[in-house]
Amino acid sequence: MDLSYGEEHEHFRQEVRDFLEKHREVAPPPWMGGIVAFKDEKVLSWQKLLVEHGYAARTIPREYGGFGAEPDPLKTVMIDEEFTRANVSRGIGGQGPDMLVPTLLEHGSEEQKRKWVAPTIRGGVVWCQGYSEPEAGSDLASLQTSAVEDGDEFVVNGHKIWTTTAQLSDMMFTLVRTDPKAKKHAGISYLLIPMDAPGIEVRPLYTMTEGAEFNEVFLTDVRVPKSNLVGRLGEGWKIGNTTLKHERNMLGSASQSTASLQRLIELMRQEKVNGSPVIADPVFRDRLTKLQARVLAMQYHSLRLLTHTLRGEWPGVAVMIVKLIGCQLNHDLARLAIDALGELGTLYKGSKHERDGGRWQFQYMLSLGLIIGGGTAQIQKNIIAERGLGLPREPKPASGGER
Amino acid sequence: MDLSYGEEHEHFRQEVRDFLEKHREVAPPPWMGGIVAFKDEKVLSWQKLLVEHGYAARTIPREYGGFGAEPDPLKTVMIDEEFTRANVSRGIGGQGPDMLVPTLLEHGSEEQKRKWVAPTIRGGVVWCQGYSEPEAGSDLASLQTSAVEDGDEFVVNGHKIWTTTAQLSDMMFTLVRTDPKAKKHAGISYLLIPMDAPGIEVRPLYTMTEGAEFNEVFLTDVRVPKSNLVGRLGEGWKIGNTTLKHERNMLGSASQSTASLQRLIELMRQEKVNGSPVIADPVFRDRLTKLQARVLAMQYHSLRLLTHTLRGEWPGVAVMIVKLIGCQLNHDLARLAIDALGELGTLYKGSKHERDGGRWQFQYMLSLGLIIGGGTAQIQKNIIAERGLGLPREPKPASGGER
Amino acid sequence: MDFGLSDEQKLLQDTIRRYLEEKVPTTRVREIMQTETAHDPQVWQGLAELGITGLLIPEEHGGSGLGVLDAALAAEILAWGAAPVPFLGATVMAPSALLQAGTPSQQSEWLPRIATGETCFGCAATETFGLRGEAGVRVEGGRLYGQSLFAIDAGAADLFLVAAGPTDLALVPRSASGLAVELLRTVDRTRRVGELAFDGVEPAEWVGGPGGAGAAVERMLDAGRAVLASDTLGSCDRAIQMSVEYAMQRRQFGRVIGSFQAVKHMCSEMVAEIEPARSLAWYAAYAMDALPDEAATAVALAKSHLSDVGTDVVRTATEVHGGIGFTEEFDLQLWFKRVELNRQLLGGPELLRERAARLQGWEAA
Amino acid sequence: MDFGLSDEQKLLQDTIRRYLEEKVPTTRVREIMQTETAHDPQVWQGLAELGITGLLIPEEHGGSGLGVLDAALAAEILAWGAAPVPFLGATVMAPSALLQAGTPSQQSEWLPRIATGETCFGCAATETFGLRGEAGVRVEGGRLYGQSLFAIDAGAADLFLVAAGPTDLALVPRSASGLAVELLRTVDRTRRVGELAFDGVEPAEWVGGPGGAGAAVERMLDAGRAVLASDTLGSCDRAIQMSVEYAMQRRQFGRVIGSFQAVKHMCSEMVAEIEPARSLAWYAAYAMDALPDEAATAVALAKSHLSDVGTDVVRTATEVHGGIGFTEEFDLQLWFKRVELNRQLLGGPELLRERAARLQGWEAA
Repeated sequence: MDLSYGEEHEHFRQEVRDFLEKHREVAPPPWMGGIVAFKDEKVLSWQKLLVEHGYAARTIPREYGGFGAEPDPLKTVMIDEEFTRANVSRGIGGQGPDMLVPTLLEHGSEEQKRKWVAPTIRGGVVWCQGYSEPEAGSDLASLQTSAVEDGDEFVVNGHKIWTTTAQLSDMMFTLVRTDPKAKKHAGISYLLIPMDAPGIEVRPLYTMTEGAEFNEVFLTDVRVPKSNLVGRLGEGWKIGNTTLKHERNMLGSASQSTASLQRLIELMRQEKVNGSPVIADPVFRDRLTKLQARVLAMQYHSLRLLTHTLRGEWPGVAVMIVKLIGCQLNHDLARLAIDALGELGTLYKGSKHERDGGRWQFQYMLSLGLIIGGGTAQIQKNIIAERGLGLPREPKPASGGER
Repeated sequence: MDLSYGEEHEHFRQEVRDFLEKHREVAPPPWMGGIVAFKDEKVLSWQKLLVEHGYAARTIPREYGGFGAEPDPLKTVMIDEEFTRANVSRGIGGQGPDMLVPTLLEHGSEEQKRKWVAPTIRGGVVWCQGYSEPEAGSDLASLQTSAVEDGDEFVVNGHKIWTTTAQLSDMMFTLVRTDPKAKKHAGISYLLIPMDAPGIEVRPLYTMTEGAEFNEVFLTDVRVPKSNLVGRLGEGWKIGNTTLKHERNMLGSASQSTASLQRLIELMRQEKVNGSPVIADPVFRDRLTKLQARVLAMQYHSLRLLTHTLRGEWPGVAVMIVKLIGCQLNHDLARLAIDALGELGTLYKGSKHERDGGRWQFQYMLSLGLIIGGGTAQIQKNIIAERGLGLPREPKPASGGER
Repeated sequence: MDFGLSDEQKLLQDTIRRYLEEKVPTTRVREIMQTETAHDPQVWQGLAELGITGLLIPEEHGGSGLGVLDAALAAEILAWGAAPVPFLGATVMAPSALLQAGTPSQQSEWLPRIATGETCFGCAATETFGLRGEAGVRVEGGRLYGQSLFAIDAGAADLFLVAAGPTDLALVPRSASGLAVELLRTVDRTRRVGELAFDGVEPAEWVGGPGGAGAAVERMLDAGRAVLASDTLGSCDRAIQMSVEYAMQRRQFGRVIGSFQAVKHMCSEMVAEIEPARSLAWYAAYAMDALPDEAATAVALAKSHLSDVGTDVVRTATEVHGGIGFTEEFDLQLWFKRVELNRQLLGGPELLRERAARLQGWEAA
Repeated sequence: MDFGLSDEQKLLQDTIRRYLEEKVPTTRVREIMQTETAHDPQVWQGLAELGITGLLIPEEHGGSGLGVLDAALAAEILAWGAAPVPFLGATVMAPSALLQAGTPSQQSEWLPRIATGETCFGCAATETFGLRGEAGVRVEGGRLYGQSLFAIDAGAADLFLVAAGPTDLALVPRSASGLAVELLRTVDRTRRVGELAFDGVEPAEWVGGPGGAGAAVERMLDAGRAVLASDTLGSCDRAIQMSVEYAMQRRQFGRVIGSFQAVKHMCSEMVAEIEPARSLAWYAAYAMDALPDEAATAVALAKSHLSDVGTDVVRTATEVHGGIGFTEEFDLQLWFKRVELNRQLLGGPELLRERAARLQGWEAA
């Protein structure tokens, strides 16, 4: 064990710092964690600069518009660390660069890669993900949105939900049912759908946070060229799972918890009840210290996972638990912050006396949404037990609806 | 709502107090909560006195040796309360009087009632319960102990486990498989087995507490007269469930938690760390107060359940949660006591400096055993969901071992 | 010995439930909660006609002369319906204070108006137990200065009872000169709390005369806490009911989700937590009138416990529902947020547990 | 950057595991733990031959000169085997103190003997952080009076390091005149703690001379805490391993119980708790040598966190096993009890969290 970085990497870190020092004034503000791109001139030129220096699209081959570096997870982490420390935008991210691009690189045709990768990583094409449906949540494979072949096109009908950034996107990568007679998983295909196609309607989906972090997408007789099929007919389930595998590097969640903890400590030092700071209350302090241990555990855990990656080892169950624990931790951090604030913790949406812009109530609710979303905690636990520990799947029911 | 008792009942309470005042010097010590009977002259004569006054076997008909009173749950509670307050033995209890007797009264033949009820409630015959088997725990109905008809007798072979007081018992009421070809639940019968029959071996079963609160009972070609069959062949599952229904009035558990909490409060007042009592530590005090709320909730909950009984109403799900919550509560009370004692809390089995005779470690472990025993917490939750809330049973597996 | 609801109490609950189902379904709740004050005088008048506003008012003053338990039982059902009504301040806290310490003439003046629903009181006493930041109310030359936060039911209130000290309870009309009322926006939109800023406000009256409020502030707060515990109870009842219904109807993986052990266990855990908590909530409210020695401790324990159970229950209910439970459109979030506000109002769990410990002399040990 | 075990560290763990599997299976553990001292010199000598007793001793004194992390990794596996050995006191705490503050001659005298396993130190310092009852050690005229409880590894010890004050660390032979050693019986029978009663005991030496122990007491305690955290980690690993194996083999209701969602989720929850906790335990032990500024806080947080996780894990593991997990005959209870003792030794979770808060200046706020 050695938590120092070698000379080459410390040199690289200095390069990143120098870059940030030199260029930070042209960076866009680091809103929304830098993962969602709007078509803003400043954002687009910043992204161009990042790709040129290898701080974005670092390992994407040059022929598809990337920087073409060899994978070096440690450098990736350093870039993340230095940008976070400097509070500078990480450039364009989100479901296009983070999920679709790796999927296309693995499963797309040469033509598809040439057509989509470069504009996606440069911010010219913004993507959203069309997987979930109202009746296909935990049980994603029961999705019903249909794509029927008609000449050179598919005709798509259905209803997608939990679609982030749909209202801003040019394209949506989707799972659709192309063969209603095939077995559940076998009838699914992976299709790229232009969001400006006639028959698409996007409706914002308001959540308990009172914000619309998601959308619903209604598709009525939407015509999509067959060249937008990724992989072959019926391969969608396999390809879709690749996409999920590439879901945003979960190492990020530890740094989010760490930042959240830091802010919470400050808050508890500043806020006073009956004249003394909340942190001076032993009961609240004990809760804080408990959470600190859990946050540190996740922080060091992410170093451990990074080490596995650096060594080319599969970390096994150690990586499968990250989402489950991370979301719960963010939820619990918010709970303590709200309780430490007492009545003040209930204030929201710009109320007078609101603290930290209501972020704690927002985090409390949103983290619950994330516990539920992308596979509820229950589904996560099934996966950990079955794929991580090798416990057997539940026996299929003797009768009933397995389609 | 009215927590006062009416005049008749206050009069009755006074009678109980007078009785206790007058007779307490002839009572045996109130060991083991008064629920297990040894054949001690003092115990037997005390039990006789209790039955004569209606403080034991109160509602058992006179023709079977009981006191023959009309059921009055409030008086029963008052007797409990006053005996507990006076710390006087409640007389003979345990699985004979509390479980077998009500079962016989419901399902036994006239001859069986006349033969067994009176000696059981007087302490002449001590019973143990032979239900669980090593391979039939949560899944009790998969039990394998066989009873094969042979003339006027059954020949019993098998292995029972978790049998409390087997080493002290004259008789065991059991569930045995009389028809191996019938469906799982239908092949079971309810049989009374003399413990002195040849072929019975009792071995103490030591648990993590280092005590032997349970036994294993091995049965090898044990011959039992057919007159000891309760109900008909194949009715055992139904009758056995009656017995379980009569399992010791769970109202008792709240008073156990209350007593435990009282002792814990005293302990935290007395024990000092670094010169100040543990109760002066805000963090421990907060944990204590949290538990106090839960104990009071269970205490008032038992009043609510009693009221349902008094009114002749079925309390529904409110009664089904008692074991689940009660065992957990006793476990958590012990946890706090141990933590409050710190290193002293780890002392056990007569060690120097041990506090309260090691009761907290004992309670911590035993309550875990009770969470597991008699239907694990998981089985309890299934039952609450299915019978209490009406959620559907799990679908049967498509293939595999349903016998 | 009878630890259960009387037929009258059950009728009271049924009456309110029926009224809400008919007149204030959640579609209506959502309209009212979007208004500035979250108060609809018509809804309130309807409840007054059912006698709800006069529950605690003695019959001689036009009420039904019932106790805190009855008010708590009413609050259960009001919460069950997510009713946007100023029940806590106007119907429970204010009459509790006036009955405890009001002069006979104050009682004759105000209690009948409370009973008819004609007058709504808000109550401001946060600073007596949980002073935050720069808030705080002081009296100089008989006038009020400073600030009180989280005044209960500030949206609907025509008048306020303002605790200016342990035995000083001022009665201040909303229109009083020097008083500025600003409504605060909390996560729960079904009820409004507010900031009261006093710049030399002359109270219309002092409850019981100046310095004459005695134990009225404590009584007012404890009655409020008992009722908030029951409000959370009723919210949990609704959340659990919705969860069980949803679990029986929603299908995934070819079966209703209620047949999955994980979902069953979540439902069982919610019920196992809420049922003993219900008994504690009832007991605490009952103690407010019947067992004065135990009441304050029981109420502190009940409210803190119900808050913790409530937080667990509404979270678990949301998990049972999955995505739909997280949407604004689905009603479950109304109760999620109501429980969240209840948790902090009139003292959060830690503060109230410390109060219970102090009342039992544990601190001094 | 490398946050993982080296090949040497993995080899160390494998070596110990193989030794225990061959020489100290749980049947042997049970024999040793029934003896008065729970100490088998042969087992200890076997570990000494593998170099385990000299892990922390510099090479010049005959050890392997490794760090607290290596000792913690060894402790993981010793705990995994429920090994009844005085590793904590003799191999970790005593050398940590001697290395920190021992004079050169003390180091040359004692460290080689520790490395060979010839000498076992016990360590008595409970009263410096968690004084209970009438215990307490004082120095008068250079002699020790009073009582120290929960002296670590008192069964095997030939000598004791006794903290008589913040900078006074006495070296006392077990045979010293005026010293009475009484072994205490805890729930965990695999290790022995003891009461030391001093009636005018003259220490053989003072570590670093009288008043010269400097930060050695703190270092000794923190090294012990780091290793106890890892002991709990190893115990949990074993309990989880047993649970998963049992869940795959035990059948009820016609299926292996591991196919039930409730059992799966219990197993997943144990793993989800222990994996990040493992990273924290490693970090804290690593910090003891590499990051002195962070070490004390990290260790306090690691031990308190592992204690809480450990309590959950061994309880859940018992539940997964059902009845058999509750029996004495089945081995699971060995780890249940080991975790239980670890939780309290050298400071329980609350005490250590308060220490962590104090070290970060949160108390003074």
